[in-house]
Amino acid sequence: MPEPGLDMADRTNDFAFKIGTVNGTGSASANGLIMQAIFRMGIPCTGKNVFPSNIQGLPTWYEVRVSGDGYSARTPEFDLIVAMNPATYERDIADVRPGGYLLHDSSWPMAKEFLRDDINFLGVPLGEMCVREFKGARVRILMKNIAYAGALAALLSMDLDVIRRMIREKFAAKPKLIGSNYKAIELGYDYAMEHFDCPLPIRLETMDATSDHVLMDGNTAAALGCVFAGATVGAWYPITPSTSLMDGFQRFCERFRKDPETGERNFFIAQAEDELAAAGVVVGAGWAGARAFTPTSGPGISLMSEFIGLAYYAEVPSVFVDVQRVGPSTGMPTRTQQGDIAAVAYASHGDTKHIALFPANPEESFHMAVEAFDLAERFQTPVFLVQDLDIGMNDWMIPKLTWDDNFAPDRGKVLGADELERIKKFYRYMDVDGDGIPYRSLPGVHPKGAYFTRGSGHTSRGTYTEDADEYTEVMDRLRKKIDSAASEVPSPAIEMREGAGMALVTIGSCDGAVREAADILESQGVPVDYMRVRGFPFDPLVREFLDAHELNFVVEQNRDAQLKRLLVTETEVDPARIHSVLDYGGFPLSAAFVAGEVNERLGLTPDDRKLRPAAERPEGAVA
Amino acid sequence: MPEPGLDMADRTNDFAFKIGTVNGTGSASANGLIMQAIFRMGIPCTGKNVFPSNIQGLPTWYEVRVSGDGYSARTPEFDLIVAMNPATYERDIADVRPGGYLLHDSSWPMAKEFLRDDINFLGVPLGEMCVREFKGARVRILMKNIAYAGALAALLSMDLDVIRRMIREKFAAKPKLIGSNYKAIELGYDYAMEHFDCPLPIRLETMDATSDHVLMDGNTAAALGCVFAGATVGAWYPITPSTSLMDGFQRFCERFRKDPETGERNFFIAQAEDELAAAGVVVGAGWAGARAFTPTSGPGISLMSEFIGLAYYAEVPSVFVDVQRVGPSTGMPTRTQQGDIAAVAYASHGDTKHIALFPANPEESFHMAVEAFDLAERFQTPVFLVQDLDIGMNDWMIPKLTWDDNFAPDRGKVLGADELERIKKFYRYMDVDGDGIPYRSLPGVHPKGAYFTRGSGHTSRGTYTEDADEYTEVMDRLRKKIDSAASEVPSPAIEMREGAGMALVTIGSCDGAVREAADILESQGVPVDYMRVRGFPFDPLVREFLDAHELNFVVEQNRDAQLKRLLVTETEVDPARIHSVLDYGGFPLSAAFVAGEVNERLGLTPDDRKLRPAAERPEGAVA
Amino acid sequence: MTYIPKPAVRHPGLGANELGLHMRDYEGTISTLCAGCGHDSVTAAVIQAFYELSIPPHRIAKMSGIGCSAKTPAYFVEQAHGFNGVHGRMPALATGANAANRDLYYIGISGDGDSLSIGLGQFCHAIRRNVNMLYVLENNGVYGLTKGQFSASADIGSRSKRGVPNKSEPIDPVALALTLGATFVARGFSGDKQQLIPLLKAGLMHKGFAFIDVISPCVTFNDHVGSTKSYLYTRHHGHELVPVDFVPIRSEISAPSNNGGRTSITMHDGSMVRFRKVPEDYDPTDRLSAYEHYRSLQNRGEVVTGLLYLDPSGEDMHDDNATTSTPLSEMSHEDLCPGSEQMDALMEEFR
Amino acid sequence: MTYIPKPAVRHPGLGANELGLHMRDYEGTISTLCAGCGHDSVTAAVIQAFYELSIPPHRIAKMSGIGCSAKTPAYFVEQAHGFNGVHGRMPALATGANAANRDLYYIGISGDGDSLSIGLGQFCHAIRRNVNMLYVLENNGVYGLTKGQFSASADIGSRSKRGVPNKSEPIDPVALALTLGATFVARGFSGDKQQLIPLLKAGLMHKGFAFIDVISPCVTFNDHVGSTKSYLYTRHHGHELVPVDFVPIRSEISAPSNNGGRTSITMHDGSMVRFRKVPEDYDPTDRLSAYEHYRSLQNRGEVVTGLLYLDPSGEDMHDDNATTSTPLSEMSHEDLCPGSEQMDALMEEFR
Ligand SMILES: Cc1ncc(C[n+]2csc(CCOP(=O)(O)OP(=O)(O)O)c2C)c(N)n1
Ligand SMILES: Cc1ncc(C[n+]2csc(CCOP(=O)(O)OP(=O)(O)O)c2C)c(N)n1
Ligand code: SF4
Ligand code: SF4
Ligand SMILES: [Mg+2]
Ligand SMILES: [Mg+2]
Repeated sequence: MPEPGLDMADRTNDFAFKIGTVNGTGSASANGLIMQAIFRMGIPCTGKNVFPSNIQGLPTWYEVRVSGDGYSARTPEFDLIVAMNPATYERDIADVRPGGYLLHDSSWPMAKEFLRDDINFLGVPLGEMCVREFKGARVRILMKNIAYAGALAALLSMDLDVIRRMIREKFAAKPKLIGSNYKAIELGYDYAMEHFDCPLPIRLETMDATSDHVLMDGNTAAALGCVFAGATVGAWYPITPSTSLMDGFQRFCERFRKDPETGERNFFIAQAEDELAAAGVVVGAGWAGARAFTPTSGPGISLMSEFIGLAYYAEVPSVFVDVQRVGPSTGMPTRTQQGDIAAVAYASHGDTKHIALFPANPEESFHMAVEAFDLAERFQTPVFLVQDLDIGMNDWMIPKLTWDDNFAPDRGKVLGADELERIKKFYRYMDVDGDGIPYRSLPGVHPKGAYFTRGSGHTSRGTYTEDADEYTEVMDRLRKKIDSAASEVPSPAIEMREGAGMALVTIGSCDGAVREAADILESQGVPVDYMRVRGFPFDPLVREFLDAHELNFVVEQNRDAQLKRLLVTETEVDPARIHSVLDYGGFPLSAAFVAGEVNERLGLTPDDRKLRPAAERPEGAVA
Repeated sequence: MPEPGLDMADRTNDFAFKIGTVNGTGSASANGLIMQAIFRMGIPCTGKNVFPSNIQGLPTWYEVRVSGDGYSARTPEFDLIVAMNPATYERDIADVRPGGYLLHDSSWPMAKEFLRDDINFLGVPLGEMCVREFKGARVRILMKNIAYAGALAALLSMDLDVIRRMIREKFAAKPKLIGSNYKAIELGYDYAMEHFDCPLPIRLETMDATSDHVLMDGNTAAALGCVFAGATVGAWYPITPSTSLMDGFQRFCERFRKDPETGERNFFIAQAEDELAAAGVVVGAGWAGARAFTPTSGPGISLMSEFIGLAYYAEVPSVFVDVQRVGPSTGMPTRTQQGDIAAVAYASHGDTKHIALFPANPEESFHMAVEAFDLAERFQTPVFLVQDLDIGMNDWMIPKLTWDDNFAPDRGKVLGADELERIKKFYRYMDVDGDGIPYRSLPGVHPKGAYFTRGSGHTSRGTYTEDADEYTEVMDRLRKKIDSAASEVPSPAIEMREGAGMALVTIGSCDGAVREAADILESQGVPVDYMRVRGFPFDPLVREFLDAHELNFVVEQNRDAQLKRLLVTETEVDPARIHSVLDYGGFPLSAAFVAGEVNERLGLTPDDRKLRPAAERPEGAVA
Repeated sequence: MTYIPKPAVRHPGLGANELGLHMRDYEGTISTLCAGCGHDSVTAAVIQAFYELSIPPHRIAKMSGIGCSAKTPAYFVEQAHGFNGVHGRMPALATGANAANRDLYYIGISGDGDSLSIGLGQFCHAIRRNVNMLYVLENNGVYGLTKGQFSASADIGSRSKRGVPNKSEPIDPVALALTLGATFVARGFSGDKQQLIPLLKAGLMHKGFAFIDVISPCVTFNDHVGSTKSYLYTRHHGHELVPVDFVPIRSEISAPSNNGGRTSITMHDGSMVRFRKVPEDYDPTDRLSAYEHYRSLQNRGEVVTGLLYLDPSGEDMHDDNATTSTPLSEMSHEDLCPGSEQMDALMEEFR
Repeated sequence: MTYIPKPAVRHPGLGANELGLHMRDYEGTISTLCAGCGHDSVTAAVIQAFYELSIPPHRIAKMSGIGCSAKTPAYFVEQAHGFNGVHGRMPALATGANAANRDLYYIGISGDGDSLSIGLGQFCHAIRRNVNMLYVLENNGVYGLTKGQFSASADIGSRSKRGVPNKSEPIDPVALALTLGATFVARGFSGDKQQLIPLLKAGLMHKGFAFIDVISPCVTFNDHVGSTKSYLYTRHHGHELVPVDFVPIRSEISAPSNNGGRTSITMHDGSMVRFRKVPEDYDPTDRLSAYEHYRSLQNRGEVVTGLLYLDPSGEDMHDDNATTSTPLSEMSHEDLCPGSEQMDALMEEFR
C-alpha cells in the first residue's frame, strides 16, 4: 500500500482531478455521477470533457475542478488522475502533479517504466472485481466505470447517500439496474476504504454554496433561450460542437411546445442539407415573420457567409449561433478556441458589420440567446451568438435560470394590417424615424405591405437601383443602424480594483481564468482592472475603459489576436496601449497561464512571483 | 443651328464626353471605333462602360476621357454627351457641363422642358438618314451607331483615314460590310460638317503619345498573365465582372495552347457548377501540381471561403482572382467598388491570413497575375489577385506588355522523385529550412512522397493530431510563413514631393485619380506625398511611410474604410494619423473628388481652391 | 425605363374574377428582359393563372434566386411579397418562409443555372422535403444573365443537334424530379399558354412540391456548341461580324394553339424542337411508368409536355412535422413561451 | 492508439502480386472507427482490390470529404497520396486533381451525408462531368461522425420498417446515378467481399466515372425513426437507461460467401435487409432497363446488388476536353508559355 499524502498539504474543497478513459465505454455516466455528487454536496465545481473526434476507441478525459472559492477555470494541474486507459498511462502519469495520486486498475500490473516516485499510485483491481461480480461483457464494462466512482467516493470523502439517491433517480424507470449500480459503487468504495488511508488530503467537505445553482452546459442553456424567446423555426446541419444545441431545442420543444392531445407542434425544425440551406431557411423564416435561428460552428459560418450578407443588406432578422471550435478549416472539431471573432464581425463580402453577443458561461448563453432574437428583430439584421466548445459542451455551475413572465419580446418595427391600411404608401427602406431603422411588413398581411426584397441595389423605397446616390443612401443608413446597436448590446462587464494601474481585457469563456488571474496578480501585489467585452459593435464604455489604462492586456484564445484587432479598428484606441495574451492550443484557458504571461510582460522574474511558475502552463500555451 | 463654342475655351486633347445608348443595340462597336481612333491618333485616352445588369433595353453609357497629359481617371464632368436614348434625355442633358454640347438624334423633336440654354444642342437626324440610306431594321439600328461616330469625327476632328482603316481591318473577313460602314460614317460626318462649326473647341490633335501603348482591359491582361505564367487549369462559375477573364483565358489558350495538328489542348477549363466547386477544382489541381486559378467576384469569395481556409491550412497553392463589384450581397453587379479588401485578407473562419496583390491597371493585372502563381507556389498558399470592375472591364491605355523569355517560374519547394529517393523520410509540414516554408511532394511521383493532406489538425510530420503543442507548432509556422511574404509581395508605389507635409495613401484602381489629385493639390500649393499599397501582408515600407507622415489620407472605394482598417491592425500605426477619404457609389473615382475632400479636411474654404468645387463631386461621393 | 416597347400583357376582354380583381391587378412592374424572351411568356401565363384562381395577391409569396428568370417575379402580382434571394438558394428561402407561414401561396421561379448547377442540391432537397410550393424552372439551356454560357441542361431545345457522341448527359430536371419522388411533375413550353396555364393552376393547387419544367427559349443566347453562328463563336474569334452587344429584337415563339399530341417548333436559331403532349388517357399516378414513358419518348428525340406525375395523397412537409395549423409567424408569445413555472421545475432537473 | 483490438486485415496466405508487393503494402494506418463498422470491411475490400490489380501504391490518389467514411482512405495504401478535404466537396477536389494529372488512379470515398446532403450538387456534377475515378459511397443511412442523425438515404437498410406513409422518398444514389447518366453504376454490400472486390476492381479499371454504392452498416447509430430503443430516443428522453456514450463492441456483418441471387441479412439492430444480386444473364448496357429492373425490385423491398449499368465507350472528361495525353502537371514551362514573340505580335492586335 503506497503512502497517501506524500508531500501533499490539506486541500479540502480545492483541488482538481481527471478521469482518463476510452470513448464509447460509457464512462460519461460515471463521470457525471461524480460531478453531480460533488455539486449536491454544495461544493462549487466544474467539469470539462476532453474528447477525440471519433466515436469509439480513442482516449478521452473528464476533468473536474473543485473550488470552494468558486473558481471555475480549467486548471492544467491535476492532484489526482484516474487512469482507466492503458494507452494513455504514460501521459496520465506524467500529468499528475508532484505529490499527487494516480488511481488505476491493478487487475494487470503497471509497467515499471511508467512509475514515478514523487506521486502516489493507488491500484484498485476494478476489472477483476467486476468480472467476479457481474456477468456479460457489456455490464462489466459499464460497472467498472461505476466502481471507480465508488473508489473516488471513498478517497475524496463523497457523501454515499447523495450518490445512492442519484442512482435511484437515474434508474427510476428501470429499478432493477439500481442494485447492480449500488453494488459497483460499493466494490470500489470498500476496496479503497480498506486499502488506502481515506480520505486523501484532497477531499470534499459539505458546503452550502450550490443550492441556488444548477449544472448546465451552454448549448442546453442557449437552446432554452431560443425556446423562451419564442423561436419557432430552427434550421441546422449537424456539426460539432453545436449539435447538442439543436438536440436541446428539439427536446425542450417536444416537451413544451407540443399539444398533448393533438400532438401538434408549435415549432418547425429543419435538418437542412447543408449550412447554406440552414442559413437560407432561417432567412426565409425571418422574412416571413418567425423567430428563426441556426446553430453552427466555424465551417458553417464560412459556408453561410453569402446568406449572411443577404440578410444584412436586405435587413432580415436572423440569429446565428456560432459554437466555436479550433480552426482554421476542419481544425480540431472537439477542441475549443475563439477563432471566429473576426470572421463573424464582418462576415460576407462587401461592406458589412454584424451585431454579435459573447456569453462567458451558460447563464449568459441563455440570456443572450433571448436577447439575440430581440436585437435581430429590433435591428432587422443577422445577430450572432458567439460561444465556444468550452461553454457549449462542458458542465458549468451557474445560478438557476429564472424567467420573468412579464417579458415581452421586442418584435421591432413591424407594421400590422391596420397600420398598413392607414398609411398612404409603405416604403420598406425609408428612415422614417431618423434612427436608421426602417419599418417592416410581413408577407400575407396586407396588399399595401407588399414589396420586393432583394440583395441587389435598392432604394429607400425598396425599388431596384443602380444609382450611386440611391445606393449610398441605403448603405449609409445601414451603417448608422448597426452602429447604433453599440449601446443596445450587453455592456462590458467591468471590475475595478483599488490602485490598479493596468487592465486585463477579455471575452467569452476566458472570463473565469482571467478573473482568477486578476486575484492572483493582486495577491502578488499587482492589482489590475478587468473588462470583459460582451457585445459588438462595442459599447462606448469599451473605448473609455481602454483609454483609461496605459496598459491593456487583451486575453483571448486565438493565434491572431482577433479581439485586439477589432478593438483597435473599431475604437481607434492607440495600439501601443494594447498587449496580447494568447492561448490557442484548444484547451480552456487557465488562470496561471494568464497571470504568468502578464508577469512576464511586466518583467517580473519567476522569483518575484508568489504562485506557479510559467513552466506549468497548459499544453500549447504560447505568448 | 445652335452656336457651338458657347462659353467654351479651347480644350484640345483635354476633355471628356460620353455616349448614352440602350444596351443590346450594338453601340459597343461604334464606341470602340471612336475610342480606338483617338488612341491611334496618338492621344492618351480611357474609356469606361457604365452598363446595367440586364441584357437588352436599359440605358448604358460609354465615357471617354481624352487627356494629352495622360490623366486616366474618370471625370464626372462631361463636355459633350451623345444622347441616343430618349429615356435618359433628361439625365443626359443635365449632365452636360455649362457651355458643353449635347448631340442627339433630331429625327424627332426634343421635348421643350429638357432644353437648357447654357449648353449647345447639336441635332443630327440620324434615324431619318439611316432609314433613308439602309434597309432592314437590324442594319438601320447598327448603322445609326456608326453614323453618330461619323458626326463625332467631324465635331472632334478625328482622322477619317484612321477610322476607315479600322473599318477595313474589322471587316476584313466580311468585306461587303465595309461599304455600309463607310457610308454610315460619312452620313454623320457630312451632316455635322455642313451644319456645325466643326471642329468644336473640344477637339483632337494628333500626338505621338500612344505608339508604345495598347488599349486593354484588366481581365484580358490578367488572362494573359495566367497563360504566360503557365497556368493549366482554370475553373470558374460565371459572374459579372469576372466572366471576361475566363473568356480571355479560353481564347488565348485556344490560340497558344492547342496543338494545331492533333487539336490536343495543354489546358483544362472547368465551368464548375458553382463557386464552391470552382475553388475545389483549383485546390485539387494545385495539390496535384498544376498552376490553377479561378476568377470570381464578391459573392464567389463568400462561397469559396471554406475551401480557402482548407488551402491555407493544408498549404495548397491556388490563385483566386477577385474582380470586385459593388456589394454587399448581389449589390450592383455592373458597378465598381473595393469592398472585398477585408474579406479577402482574412477569408474563412479561424486564424487565417492571405497573400493579396492589388493591381492598379491592366498592366499590373498582367504582371501580378504572373506573380500570383509564383507566390502561391513559393508560399504554398492561396494568393488573391484583387482587382475591380473598373480595371477588369474598362479600356485602359497601358504600355505594351512585354515578356522576358528568361522567365522561369518559381515552383517553390517541390521534391522530385530523385530527391525523395535520397531523403530518409519526408515530412510534409516540417520547417526544415527555418523559413516557415515546408517541402511539398506531388502525388504519383514517388512512394516516399506520399502523405495524407487534411484540413484537420496535423503535426509537422503530416500526421493527424488533437494535441495542443503539435497543433500550435504548425499554426505558428504558418503565421511566420505568411508574414514573411510581406517583403516578397510587390512593394508599395511611392512618390515623394518636395515640401510635402502629408500624404495620400491608396490602393488599386484609385491610383489614377489620386495621383491626379496630388497634382491638383500641388497646383493649389498643397504638395502631398503618395503611396499606393500593392500587396498584402504589408511590406515594412508601408509602416515606415505612414509613420513618416503626421497626416495620411487613405483614399479607397468602400464604405467602411477597409484598407485603413487593415493598415491600422497590421502596421499598428496610430489611428490618429489616418483619415479616410471614401467614395463607394459604384463609379470609378475622380481626382476632383479626392482633392476636394482633402481640401475640406484641411479646412480650406471653396474660395481658397483653384479648381472645381465640391459640388461637382461624382454621384454618391461621400466623405 | 425600358426603351424597347413590350407587348402589354393586358386582356381587356376578361372581366373581374371572384375577388372582383382584374387581370391588371395581377401584373407587376414592366419587364426588363429582352424582347421576345420566353420568360415573359411564362410571366403572362402566371398572371393569368393567379387571376383565374382568384388568389388574393397579398397571400402570394414570390420567391426566386438570381438570373433573368429570377427577375420575373417582379413582373407579376405587384401586391404580392417577393424575395429575390441569392443565386441557386431559393428553395431554402422558400422552405423557411413556408415553415414560418404555411398559409401563403408560394411560387418559386428559377432558371436552369439557378436550379441545376449552383442550386442543384437545394432543388433536390426541396423535392425530398416536399415543400408546399409551385416551383417553376424557366429552362433555356443557358445562363442568360451572364451572357450565354451553357447550363447543365444545355441540350434542351437542341436534342437534334447533338454532335459529339458519348458526352455526358445533360441534367434533365424532369427525370430528376421523378427519380427523387416529387409529388407533382409537369413540363410546359413558354410558347404554349393554353397548356401552361392549367398546369400552373394545378401546381398552385397541389399540396406539396409541384414542379413544372418550362422550356423557355432565350432569344439572345440561343446558340449551340459548334455552331459557327453562335454568340460564343463570334465572341471568341478575333474579327467580329456582328457587334457583340447587339441583341436583335425578336418576337416570342408560340405554339399553334390547338395543336394535337405532337408539334414541331422552330426556335430562334432555326433549330427544331419536337414537343409531344402526354396522351389523353395517360395515367399520371404511377411514378415508374411515368419515368419510362418520359424516357422512351425522350430517346426518340421528343420533348414530352403535360402533367407527368401526380401523387394525390396531399401531404407536405408540415404534415411530416405535425406542425400546428396556425402559421408559426402568427403565434403569440404566450403560446410559445413555457413561462416561469416550467422554468423553475426544469431547473430542478439540472441539479 | 486504439484500445479496442481490430481484426488485422492481413492475409498471410496471399503471396506477392505482379509488382512483387504484398497485401500489407496496400494497408494503411490502423482504423479508428468503431469495432464492427461496415466501413472497415470496405477498406479491407479496397486493399485487396488494389493488391490484386497490382497498382503501384504511389500512383493512387485517395480523395475524401469529412465523415467516418471519409477517414477511411487513411486506412488503406499508406504509400498513396491522400486528400481528406472538406465535407461534401471531394468531387471538386478530385476533378481538379484529375484535371492536373490524368494518369493517376483516383479513388474517392464518401458517405451518404457527404454525398447526398451537403455534397449532392458536387456528386451529380462529377457524374455529369464523367471524371475518371472510382467513387465509393459508404452508405449507412446516418451521419456517423456527428453521432447518428438521419441522412438523406436514411431508409437504406430499413425499408421494411417504413412507418409513416407518404413521407418523401429517401434520395437513392443508385437511381440518381442511373438518371444522371453515370457511365458505371453498381451496388455492393460491405459484408459481401466476394462480390464487392470484383466490383471495386471493375470500377477502378473503368474509364470515366464509376460509382459504387456500398451498403455499409453503422454499428453504433443504426437506429430507426420511432424505435424506442434508438440512440436518439435514449438521448432525448430524460432518464437514461444506457449511458449515452456507451458503444457496444460488435463484429462486422457479413453475408454468407456463396449466397445465390437473394439473401436476407440481419443488421445490428435486428432489422432484416433483403439483398438481391442482378441475375447472371443481366445486360448492364441498357440504361433504361437497368433503371426499371432496379426500381421494380426496390418496390418489392429488395436491395439490388451487382453491376447495374456500364457504358463501355470509354471516354472521360479529358476526352471531352481533348486534353493532351501528358499530365498537365508535368508539362514544362516552355511548352506552356507562348513566349515574347507571340506577345509582341499579340500586342499589335490591341492597338
Ligand atoms: C454566387 C453567384 N454566382 C454567380 C452569379 C452570376 N449569375 C447571375 S445569374 C447566373 C446564371 C443564370 O442562369 P439561369 O439560372 O439559367 O437563368 P437565366 O438567366 O438563363 O434565366 C449567374 C451565373 C451570381 N449572381 N451569384
Ligand atoms: C461544413 C461542415 N459541416 C458539418 C460538418 C460536420 N460533419 C462531419 S461528418 C458529418 C456527416 C458524416 O456523415 P456521412 O457522410 O454519412 O459519413 P459517416 O460518418 O456516416 O460515414 C458532418 C455533418 C463538417 N465537418 N463540415
Ligand atoms: S438574355 Fe435570354 S433569358 Fe435573358 S432576358 Fe434575354 S432572352 Fe431572356
Ligand atoms: S459511428 Fe458508425 S459509421 Fe462511424 S465508425 Fe462507428 S460504426 Fe462506423
Ligand atoms: Mg437559363
Ligand atoms: Mg453515413
